[in-house]
Formats: sequence, structure tokens, C-alpha cells
Amino acid sequence: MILSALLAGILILVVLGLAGAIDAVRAPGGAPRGAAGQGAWLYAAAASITGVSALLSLASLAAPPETLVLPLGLPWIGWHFRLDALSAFFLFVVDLGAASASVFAIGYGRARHGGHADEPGRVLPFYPVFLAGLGLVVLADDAFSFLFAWELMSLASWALVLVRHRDPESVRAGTVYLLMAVLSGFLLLLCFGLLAGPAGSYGFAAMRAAHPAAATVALALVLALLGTGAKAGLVPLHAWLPLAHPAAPSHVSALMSGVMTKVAVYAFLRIAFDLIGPPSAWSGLVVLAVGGLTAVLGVLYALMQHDLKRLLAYHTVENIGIIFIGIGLAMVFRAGGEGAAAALALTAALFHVFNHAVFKSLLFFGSGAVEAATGERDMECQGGLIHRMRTTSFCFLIGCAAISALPPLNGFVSEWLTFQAILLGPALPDWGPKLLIPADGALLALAAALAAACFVKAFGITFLGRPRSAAAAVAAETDRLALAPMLLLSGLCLFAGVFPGAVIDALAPVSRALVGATMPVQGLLPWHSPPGVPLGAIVPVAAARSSYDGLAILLLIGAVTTLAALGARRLASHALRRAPAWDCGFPDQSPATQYTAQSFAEPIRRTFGPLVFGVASTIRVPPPGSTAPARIEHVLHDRLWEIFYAPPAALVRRLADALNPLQFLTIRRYLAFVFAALVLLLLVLALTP
Amino acid sequence: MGFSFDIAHLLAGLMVLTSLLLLYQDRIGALLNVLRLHGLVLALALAWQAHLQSASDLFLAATIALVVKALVIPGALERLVERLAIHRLIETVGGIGPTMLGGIALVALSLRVMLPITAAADAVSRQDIALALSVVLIGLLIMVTRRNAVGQVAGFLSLDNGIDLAAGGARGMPLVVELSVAVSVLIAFIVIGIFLFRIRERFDTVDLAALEEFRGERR
Amino acid sequence: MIALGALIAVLAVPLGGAALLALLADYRLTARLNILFSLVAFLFSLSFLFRRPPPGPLFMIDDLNVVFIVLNTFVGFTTSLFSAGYIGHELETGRLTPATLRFYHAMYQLMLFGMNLALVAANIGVMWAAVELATLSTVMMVGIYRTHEAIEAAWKYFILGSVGIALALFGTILVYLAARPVVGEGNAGMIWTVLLAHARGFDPALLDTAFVFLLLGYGTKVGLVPMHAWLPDAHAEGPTPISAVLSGLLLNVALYALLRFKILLAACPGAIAPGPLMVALGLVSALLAAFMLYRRRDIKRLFAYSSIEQMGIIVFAFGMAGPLGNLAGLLQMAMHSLTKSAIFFSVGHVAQAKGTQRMEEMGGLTESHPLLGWTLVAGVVAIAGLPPFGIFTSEFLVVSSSFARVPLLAAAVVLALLVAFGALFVRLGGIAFGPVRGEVGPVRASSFPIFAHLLLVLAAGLWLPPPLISWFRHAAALLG
Amino acid sequence: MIRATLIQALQMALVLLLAPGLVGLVRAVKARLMRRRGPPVIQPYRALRRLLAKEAVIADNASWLFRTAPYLILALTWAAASVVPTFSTDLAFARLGDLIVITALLGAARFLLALAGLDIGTSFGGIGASREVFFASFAEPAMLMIVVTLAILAGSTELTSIAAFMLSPAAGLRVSAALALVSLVIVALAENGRIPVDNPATHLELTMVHEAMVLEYSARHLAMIELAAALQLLLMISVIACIFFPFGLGSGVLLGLAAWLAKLGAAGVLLGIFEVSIAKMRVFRVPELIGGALMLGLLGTLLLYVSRGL
Repeated sequence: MILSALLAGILILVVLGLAGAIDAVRAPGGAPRGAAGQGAWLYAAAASITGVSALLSLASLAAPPETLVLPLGLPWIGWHFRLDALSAFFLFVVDLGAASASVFAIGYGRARHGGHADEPGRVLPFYPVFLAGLGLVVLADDAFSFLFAWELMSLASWALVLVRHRDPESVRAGTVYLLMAVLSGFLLLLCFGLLAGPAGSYGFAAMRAAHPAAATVALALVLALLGTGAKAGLVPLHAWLPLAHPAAPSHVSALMSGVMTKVAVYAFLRIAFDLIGPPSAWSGLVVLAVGGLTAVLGVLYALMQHDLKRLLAYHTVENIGIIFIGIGLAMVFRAGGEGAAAALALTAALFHVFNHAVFKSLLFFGSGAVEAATGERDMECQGGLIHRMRTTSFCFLIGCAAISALPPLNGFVSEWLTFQAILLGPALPDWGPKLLIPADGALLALAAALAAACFVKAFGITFLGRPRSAAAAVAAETDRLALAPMLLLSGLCLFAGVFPGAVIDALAPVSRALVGATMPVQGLLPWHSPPGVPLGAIVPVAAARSSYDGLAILLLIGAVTTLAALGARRLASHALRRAPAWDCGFPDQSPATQYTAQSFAEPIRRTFGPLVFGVASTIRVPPPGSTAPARIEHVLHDRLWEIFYAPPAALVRRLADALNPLQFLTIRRYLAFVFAALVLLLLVLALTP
Repeated sequence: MGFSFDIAHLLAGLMVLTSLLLLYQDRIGALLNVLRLHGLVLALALAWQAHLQSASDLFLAATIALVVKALVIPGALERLVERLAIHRLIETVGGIGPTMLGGIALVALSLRVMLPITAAADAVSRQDIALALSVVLIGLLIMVTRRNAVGQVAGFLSLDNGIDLAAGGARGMPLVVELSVAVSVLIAFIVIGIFLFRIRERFDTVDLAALEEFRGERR
Repeated sequence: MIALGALIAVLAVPLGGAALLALLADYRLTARLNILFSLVAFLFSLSFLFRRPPPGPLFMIDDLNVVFIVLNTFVGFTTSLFSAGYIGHELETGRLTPATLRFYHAMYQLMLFGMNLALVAANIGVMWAAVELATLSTVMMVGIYRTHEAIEAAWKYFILGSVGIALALFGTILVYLAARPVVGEGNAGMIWTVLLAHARGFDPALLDTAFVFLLLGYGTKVGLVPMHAWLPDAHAEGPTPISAVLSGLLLNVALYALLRFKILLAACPGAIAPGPLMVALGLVSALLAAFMLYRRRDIKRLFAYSSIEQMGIIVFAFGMAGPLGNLAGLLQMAMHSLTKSAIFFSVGHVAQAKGTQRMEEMGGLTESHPLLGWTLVAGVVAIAGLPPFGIFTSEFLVVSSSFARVPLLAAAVVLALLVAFGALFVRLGGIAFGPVRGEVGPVRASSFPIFAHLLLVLAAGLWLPPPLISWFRHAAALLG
Repeated sequence: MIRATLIQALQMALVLLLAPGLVGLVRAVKARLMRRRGPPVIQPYRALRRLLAKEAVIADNASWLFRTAPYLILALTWAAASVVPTFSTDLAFARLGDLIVITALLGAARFLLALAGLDIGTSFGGIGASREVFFASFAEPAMLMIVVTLAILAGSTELTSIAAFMLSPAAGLRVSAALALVSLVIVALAENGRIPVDNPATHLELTMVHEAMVLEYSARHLAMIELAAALQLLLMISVIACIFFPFGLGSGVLLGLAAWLAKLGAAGVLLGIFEVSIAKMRVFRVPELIGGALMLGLLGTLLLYVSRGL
């Protein structure tokens, strides 16, 4: 019942896409049609559908699985759908992001430099289809409809990446993106082909029932990791992500970063935990290693960015790494028969999935608001926005704190849970996990610390300090409808951080379905909270081992802050005077003397540079007597791009060049080819007995 | 069998021999003469088959071969050479010696390919097919090794003669006449095409760059 | 009887049409008549879906070729629609004259006749002749612009095609020779049904040799590497309707011939398996064409190479055989016909609007010509095998079914698809997006054919009616 | 329950009260070792009082964040300090969080401080914030490796449980614990901005970190930050004491109190001696130092495997 309602919602989304196309056709050439709010009706409709859908999926989280077959696609396969705990959870994440992005889009469209206000015709037809694709992937229950939805999702988002198509970078980003997306589709296709076997049983139910050989399982897992990793942004398959995500309008970037990468995580979970039988420990270790590397490299690259949205996109890479660390741990623990630990690790990963969807959407909305206000994505042109965009800056700060894993917000809880799972690693009997898991813990901690550094930079350079450009100096707060979802998501960041038990208990059905065990019941809600456990407290394993109480921490901080403030009010002078900045007595009025995004990250670049980045520095010192300033320039180039992307591209180019003369031969030579082929085939005939 | 087989065999063998002769020629005049011979031998072979199979339509085919392939087309080619003032010497690729060796290797190949044919197939067709295959292959070889339109047409013609030979040797094959007419039309088209479009060296040029000017990509 | 009448009509209408159009001078009238004849042929062919004539010595219609015939007449019809708008513009720019148009229309119908005949012929000799007829008529049309390039292309097409035809003829004779000891002399040795019924007793060595010649001969028309060289230039230099017909139809007709012989070979136990040969040629074609896509500068040549790539995949699928492989091949073939002709329709409009076929001089089409630009995007998306279009379905079947059997081959196919994909989308990015470049001429021609094709492909991607599938399955079963 | 609440309240009051004294002690020790008379131990209290009494001057473009940050920073540090067992493990807030939570609370305080440093838009604030987060990004993984070692050793990340384990005979003498101690000391030095990482006594020097960030603060705001810094120092010392020298923790409040005060005094003296005998490092050498701590932590984990015979 719920499943049909959800599918009906998706169908309406597709119809909305068509309506959007018609709307776009009526305003030919994508020219603005009077009011800036074109398409508001569409976004409103999308928001209500996805909102209802989010609630429905939340409600069916603990319900028994529902299935449905539609007579579409290939007749003997059909389109199978299934709503179980895993899909319900991910659908909730998807629809939560989608609903808030849709509401944001209405306000975003009204704003001054709104990302799509100038080209609504290029957004409206594809946006609802993108949402539909996201939802369909999660609900699909056979390889065909899964890949159909998967590619549809990629395709629609590709079109959205190309909204600013006049920018050649956008077009390039779109091409790289779609190529990687298609690569991921093909890898998954191969994976499903393996799992389906020669008989071609593409239904997930059949794959679940089958017991493939160990080699098949291993190959399928590798393919699944590569295929979903290419979509999720696992290093080194991530290179498209920081190109494509920022290029789209901000509400779409939010969806791509916050939601679409989660759908890839979903795909991996579905394949690795559900379709393939119990994996071996080594596969979990591979996932673990890849996750750790992804987390650290993602954040290091993020630190080097000064385009706000690109920074956020690289952070998505980092967070995907964290999620995959959790997943890898769950795989290792499950293979080792540690059900409770596997449940902990998996819950941590899923928790982080939810968290990242929330705060990454929030941050992208914030960046969209900034872009709409100043017309610039470059952080070096911002500054001081906290004075003019108060609500935006507050929400963005919440998002920054959450993504930096600061208590009492949600990001901390999931990372803390991941740490707790990591701390259970040394108890495993094998040497591989024993050594790798603590190392991964160090990587995770490094990533978390660097993330904090990065978001100090992101928030500090963008919102604090003095305006670095004229546009930033006159920026105005963004539209109210754009603010509403930001406030909502900020509230969710706080809620999930303060009542983590509620989230953990809600995830229990998912964890039971995937690893056959759950975490201990936490104080989900007051009415079935076990006696003696405080409301906000979570106990991952045992109370004596570790515990965390988000609500109490919040209350404590609140109380102590009030105490400090009251104390100061009582004891201290109330006098306050505004004056020019002190700056050690040398106040300089030029905002250019402020720390920039690049200079902020300079120490980290210098330290990690030799390892990770290729940096070409040029120093230009003017000749003696010249008053021109000396300049130092760093050009960062991505080592991973050079290792993993450039050679294949160069190979294709070389082959294309080498083969190209075949177009310009004489007829005689072409005849010679035919002749050679004939003789060759005859020789084959003559020589084969 | 006996005598009738021997004659058929002889004529088919002659076809291969003439094909090799064609391969050997590097002067247009001689080439065209050999081509005439080729057509003539084909006509004879077809006629002999017609006699053997007492198939009247094969006589027609033989006549067509005689008229079109031994007379009209070589004649037309000769006119072409005069009108377009084509160089009398045909530039070949790879030299005559290796080409001849290649031709002989092709004969060997076609025999090897056709050897496994079961004895159930009658001896005439077994021989004919093997030799016809050689003629076809040598025809292609001629096309590939001649840098000159006329040389290539000659190659194509001899290839076609090989096919006719095979068709004639296929006892009771229907539509032989129609097919041979169709192929003759094809060749006529080629010749007319050369006339019409003044394609002198379009088959080939020594200078690749000159040719590329005509390719759409380099416009 | 009715069915036989329909069959004769499918052949007679284009033939009569060709004769009539050759006589009429008014190009407006002839263009309309061209549409009319094509439509009538299409409608008649539709009747085969419900009622088929019994197989006779001359003609036969079975599950396999009915797919081809309906597709053929349909694309023939839509292309004639497109052509009517297209030639108007060509007349204006003076590239064509009313006199050449008369010739053009007559040739168009003649070509349709040739293809229809090749598809319904029960006799392998007739089929061969019909393919030759279709080839020659397209050669004429490729050269119709009389530019150096067009003549060059037509000439190349002609020569390579002739050699291919000759090889196919030799192969046909060999098949007859193989059949003769078993089925006796005379016509019976060239009739499909008879051949197939007795294939068990044929001499395998002869059939093997025959298949090599047929594969190379008809493979030339299919556009298989290394016999493909005519294809890009013929597509690029001829009028666009002809490019659409070449890619959408002629390649299929040649493929159909090839498939027939494949069935025959499969029925003879001692003969070599045709599968590996086709798989190898298909893969080589797909890979080479994929790499060739990168350096193309002419938009029509680009899509011509894409046709080679697609035909490679299709031949690969048929080579892999099995119920899924054959089904995938048939589906892919049908989808490719529809999609590629739709692409050529859009490309034709684009080239006319821009006044050039050079891709460097095109840009921002989605902005300057939104409808055209987006249909082109949709076409490329479809041809690249992305949902919601039908090629996704067939490529899904090709890759997944072959991967389960021979993983490495499937990996090679995926490589080819990816490489081609990259090239197509790099190009598409420049043509359809980015700042507007080049002339911005108006497009007046109807976009109905484009939409009709794309909608069909879209519908096939979403939903394949069970009757259609069972029909395809029968055909696939015929292919073994 | 009531007892725990009382002890908790006492501890929270004590840490706040003792923290400036600890700073004063360290300064006094350093001054003596440098043969200066130096200020008295209670000098920090005086400074705080004076700061509180003054009129606050803030920059024209200071935001609300700049004004609220000091209170939050103090609160976060204080909250972290309330979880650490100082003189008794019977704390009402003991289950609020474990060692990781404490680290994270301090991280949150640092996050705010760095933001406050950037708020005015001066180059000093920027340099301080940049370096602060730079050091922290090494210190945190090192801290986590210590946690891993302890978790393997004691089977818990809760400080009370760890302390209980360390008091039990099962603890014994372990190399890995010693490595963890060294590592933790380095981390503590870095986190508190002590020599050799930062020099809390310097001003207007390009190497300064903490002082550069708080340059724009004055009066009561500065007082909060100074107090928070002192509190953090006390907190880290208490953590070290609680983990590695848990003597007196389980044996009554009074004894525990006495032991804690003794430990604080000893630590203050040791810190003073250490700071006098070593020079400040170049900024870009610091990662090597803290990276060393990280390596020690890893080594500790490895050695633990060995000692456990795994």
C-alpha cells in the first residue's frame, strides 16, 4: 500500500518533469519569463510529494517488506519494487533532502543572483525527473529497473550540471561526470550480470536466493565497490565529483552531494549485504582501507579549495570515506561473527548517511544563499556576511559545527559511534583487521580534525572578517523560503545530536535486516525508554565501556554558559565600547590584508603537499627599483588525476590519433584490408582441421 | 567423366593461368589483351559447361561473357586509356616477383581450403570451385596491387570472371544468366563512372595529401 | 490471398512509384507522392503483423524478416516525410535542382523496393540481386550533390560495395553448390526453406568457405571493420535523408542477409560455428569505430562511425547468440534504426540551420534552436544507451548476458561502449551546449519524424509489449 | 545520587577556582628557575579581577559570534572538565561522555576560538586561527591513538573505568602505557599551547598562536578566554593524572582531594621546569613533534598486541 503510494508519487514527479518541459517550451530559449519565481509551482509540488513520501517511508521503516511488480521494461523481468527497512531508510534520506531542496529552490529562484533564475527552462524539466530517479533506485528490486533508475538519475543530474552551459568548465564537468556515471553503471551491470548467472535471473529475490561461488562473490564485490564508488566518490574514482557538484544550481548540488552519493552507498549496502552472501573479511578490509584513504584525501583536497561549493563537494568525498569506514567495519565484524559490533559499525555508517545528507544539504543551501547574495562562489570575494546574512550565517555555522563533528550536534555522534566500532576492532582474532582498523581510526581522527580546520576556514573566510569585494559589502539576506529549509535542517542537526538514541533505534530494523543484529535499545523516546537510562544517552556496547549523552551535554553547556554569562554580568563591568580594530596597534584598513582562504590552508598545504598534491609554485620578484608587488602563485594539481585519469585519457587520445589515418586511406588500401581479411579467414579455415 | 572432365579442368586451369598472367602484366596494352583472353577462356569454359549440362541458358551466359567481358569492356577500357591519356605503365605495389609468389600462394590456399570437400561432391565442381576461388583471390590481389584505375577494373573483371566460372560449374544453378547480367551491369557502371567523373587516379594517388583534400574531414 | 496481395503491394508500390516519380517533374508533387507511396507500403507491411502469406518459392515472410520489413517501411515512410522538408531547403540553397530531385525521388522508391525485395525474397539469388539494387540506388544518391567530396564518397562506396557484392555472390554460389548434392539441381537449391530443411546433409567445408565470403560480402554493407571504409563518407557526403536510410535500413538489410546464412550454418552440424567470427568482427568494429569517433570534425561522419560501432555491438550480440543474445541483437537493431535515423534527421536540420556540417562551427544549439538541440541531445542520449530509451534495454541484455558467459568479451564491449560514449558526449557538449557559435538560421522543416522515432524508442525503453517480445523471441529462436 | 551530585558540584567549583592558581604556579616556578622573582602565584586571579572590572572595547565590525564565543569557550571547557574524575570517580556526569567526548568538547572550544580569531578580519587573527587548527589536526589523531591504546588495555574509553582498571592489579607496568603517557603529554602541551609548541608568554611575535587569536579581546571577554585556557591546562593535567596516576581516586573524597592537589602541584612544577629547559619550535617543526606523538600512539597499540601475546 505504502509502496504503491510512493511509486505514485514518483510517477507524479515524472509528470511534473514533463510539465516543467512544457513550461520551459512556453518560455523559449530559456529566457526569463517576467517573474523571477518561474517554476515555483513545480517546486512546491515536488516539495509536497517528497515531503509526504519522506513521512511515509519513515512510517514504514519498521514495517515488514512490501513488494510490487509493474509490467514495464522487459516483459519477463518486469519492474520489481520492494520497500524494506533499508530502502525505507534511504528513501527517507532522499526525500528529506529532496523536500528541503525543493522548498529552498523556490526562495533561491527569487533571489538576486539565483543560480537558475536566468535559466529555469534548463532546470525545471530535469529536476523532478532527477528526484524520481533517486527514489526509484532505492525502491528497485531487480537489476534492470535498478540500473534504469540509476542511469536516469545520472542523466537528469547531468542535464542539471549543464545549466550554466556557457561556461566551458561546466560542460567539461558534465562530460566527465556523465562518463564516470556511465562507467559506474556498466560496472554495476557487470556485477549484476555475474550475480544473475547465465540464466539471466535479474530479480534481486533470485540473486538473494542464489549461492554463487567464492570467486564470483569476490569479483562481484569488487565490481560493486568500483561501481558504487564511482558514483559515491571513493578515491580515486572521485575526480568528477568536485567538478560536477558545484556546477549545478545549489539546490541540485545539495541533492547531488547530500543525497545522490547516499544512493550510491545504498547500492553498495544492498549488493554487499543483501544480494551477495556473507562476505569474507578481506573484502571488508579493502572497503576499510579505501574508506580511510578517501576520508583523508577528500578533506585534504577540500582544504585547498577556495570555491565554496567545490570545497563542500570535496568534503562529500571525505564523508563518503567515513561512511565506507563504517561499512567496512561492519563487513569485517560480520565476517568475524561479531554481530553486535557489526550492528554498531553499520548503525554508525547509516547514522552518518543521515547526518551527512542533512548537513551537506544545509551547507549547500547556505552556499547557494551566499552565491545568490554576492554572485560569487569564490570565498576570496566574500567576508563579513555574518552581519548582513544573519540567519544564513547562523545556519551555516550549525552546519559547519555539525560536519566538523562537534558535540552536541549530530556529526559528532556518528563519528563517535564509528570510533566506538573501531575500538572494538583489536578484539578480532585476525591480524589484518587488528592492524588496519586502528590505523583507520587514526585516519578518521585526522580527517575529522582536518575537517574542523576546513570549516573554520569555510565559515571564517566567507562569513567573518571584512568584506573582500563590493558585492559582499552590500549583500542582503536571502529569501525567507530559502531560509526555512536551512532552519529545519539546522534543527535536525541539533535533534539528531541531542537525541541520538532515537535515530539509533529507528535504524535497528535496517541493521537487523543487513547484519542480523542490532545495537542495544537506546532511550528512543520517553515512553519506551528503559528505566535508568537518561533521555539523550546512548550506550553502544555496554555502559561501563563508553556512553554519550547528547541531551545532558547540551543542557550542561547551556547551563554553564548561562552561569558564566550571569557570573560575568554580576561580577564584571557592563561597559562596552566599539572602536577600530586593535590589530596590535597597526590597524590596516585594506581588507586585502586579511587572511585568505589560501593562506589559511597554507601550513597544511606545506605539510601534506609533498605527499598528496603536486604544487607548482612560481615566485615573481620585480626587478630592483620597480614598485610592482612581488607575487607568489601556487598551482595545485591533482596527483590522483595524473595517476588514474590522465593516462587512460592520453591512451584513448593516442589510440584515436593512431587510428585516425584510417579515415584517409586510398580505396586501394581499403580493398587491401578486405583482401587481407578474406585471406586471413580462409587461412583460418584452411588451418583449422 | 574422362574427356569431358579433362576439358573442363583444362579450361578452368587456363583461367587460373591467365589470371596469373594478368598479375604479371605491368603494361596497359598487354594487360587488356590478357583480359580479353581471360574473358575468352571464361566464355569457352561456360560453353563447355553448357554443353556438358545441356543447359541452354548457360550458352547465353557464355555469349554474354564473350561479348561483354572479352570484347566490350576491354575495348571500352582501351578507349578510356586513350581518351584520358593514362600512363601506359601501370604502377604496381610490391613488385611483380613477390606479387606472383603471392598469387601462387593464393592458388595453394584455395586448393587447401577446398580439399576437405567430401568426395560426395562431384569432381567437376570440386575442381572448378577450387580454381574459381583462385581466380577470385588473384583478382582481388590485382585490385590491391595496381595503383591505376584501369588495372583495378581489370582486377575486378577477372574476379568477376572467377565468380562466373563458379556459377557455370555449379550444375543446375538457376539465375546464372541473370546474375551474370547483373554483374556485367555493375562493371559497366564502373567503367561509365570512370568516364563520367574523370576519375583518373581517384583509385589511388601517390601523394596522400593531395587526396585528402577531397575528404570531407579536411575541408 | 489478402496477405499475398499485401506482399505484392509492398513490392509493387515502390517499384511503380519509382517509375512514376521518374516521369513527373514537379518536385512538390513528387515529394508528396514519395511520402504517399512510402506510407502505403508501410501500411501494407503492417498487415503482415496479423496475417502472413504462406512461404512460397519466391517470397516468404517469417518471424525474422517481418521485424525487418515493418521497420524498413516505417523508417522509409518517416524519412520520406523528413526528406520533403529537407529538399525544400536544399533547393533554396541551390545544392539540388528540380531535375536532380526527380531522379532523387525515383531512386528513393527504387531503393525501398530493393530493400523490401531483399527482405521478403525466398531465393538467395534474388536476395543478392535485391541488395545490389538497393546499393546501386543509394550510390546514385550519395553522389547526388556532385561535389568532389560527394563523388569521391560515392565512388568509394561503389567500389567497395561492388567488391563486397561480388564476394557475396561467390558465397551464394558456394551455398548452392553445397546444397546441390542434397536437394538436387535447380531452383530448390536456392530457396531458404528448402535449404534450411536439408542443411544437415550439406558439405560443411563448402558451407564454411561460403560463410567466409558471405560474411565479408554482406559484412561490407553492414559496415563491419575492415570493410567499413565506404560508410562514413557515404553518410557524410550524401543528402541527409539518405544518411538516415543508410544507417537505419541498408545496414539492417545486409545484416538480415547475414543472419539468414548464420541460421543455415547453425543448422549444419559439421560447419564452423559462425558465432566466434561474428563476435570477433563485431568487437573489432565496435572498438575501432569508438576510437575513430574522437577525431571527427564532420557531424554526419561522427554519427556514421557511431553506426559502425552500433552495428559492431549488434553483430556481437548475434554472434553470442543464445535466446538472450539474439533477442538483444534484434532489439538493438530495431532501436538503432529508429534512433540513428532520428539523429540524422536532427543533424540534417542542424546542418541546414548552420550551413555547415563542421562541428567546430556549431555550438549552443540548445540555446539557439532549443527544440532541435534538445532532440539531438535526446538522440545522442538514446544512442549512447542511456535510459529511458530502448537501447539501454538491449545493451543491458547484451552486456549482462555475455558477461555471465564470457566475462572478458563483455568487458571488451563495455570498453568500446565507454570509449564511444566519451567521444559522443565530448562532441555533444560542444555542439548542443556552450556559447552559441556559427550561423543561426531558422529551421522550418517538420520535426514530426524525429519525435515519432524518439517517442517509439522511449516507449520501447519503458515498456515492450508482450506480443512484441514474443514475436522477437520467435525470431530469436529462429536464429538459434 | 545526591552524593554524586554534590561531588560533581564541588569538582566543578574547584576546577574553576584552582585553574588560575595552577597557571600562577607554573609561572612562579619558571620565574624562580630563571632567577627572577616573578609574580606571586595568585597573580592570575588578580588579572582576572582586573579584566572583569574593565570596560570592554571591541572592534567596530565584531559580530555576535565574537561576543558570545568567550562564554561558550569557557562553558565547553568547563563542561569537559566536569566529566574528568579529578578527586573522585563518583561523579554525576561521569556517563555524559568518554575521553573522545572530552576531546571533542575541547575541539569545539577551539573551533569557536579560531572563528573568533577570524571575525575581526585582521591578519593576526588569521595567522593564529590558521596555526591553531593546523596543530590540532595533528594532535587529534594522536589523541585518538592514545584512546585506542587505552581502550585495548582497559576495555573502555570512560575515564572512570580506565581509572578503575589502572588502579586494579591487572594494570601492571606496561611499555605501551608509558608510550601513551609520553604521547599524551605531547598532545597536552600542543593543545594548551605550551612551549615548545607555542609560548603563552609571548606577544607580537610571528610564531604566536593562541595569543594572536585573542588579540582583539579585552576586559570580561578576555577574562573568560584566559580562564578557559587555564581550565584547559588543569583539565589535561587531571586527565593525565586520572589515567596514569590514579592514586587516591578510589579512596574517599578527602584523600582523593589531597592526592589531586598534590598531583596538580607536581605537574605544575614539572611543567615549569620543562618549559624553562626547552626552546620553542619553529611552526613547521611542530607537526613532526605531534606526528611523533601519533607514531608513539601507534607503536603503543602494536606493543600492546605483542604484550598480550596476540
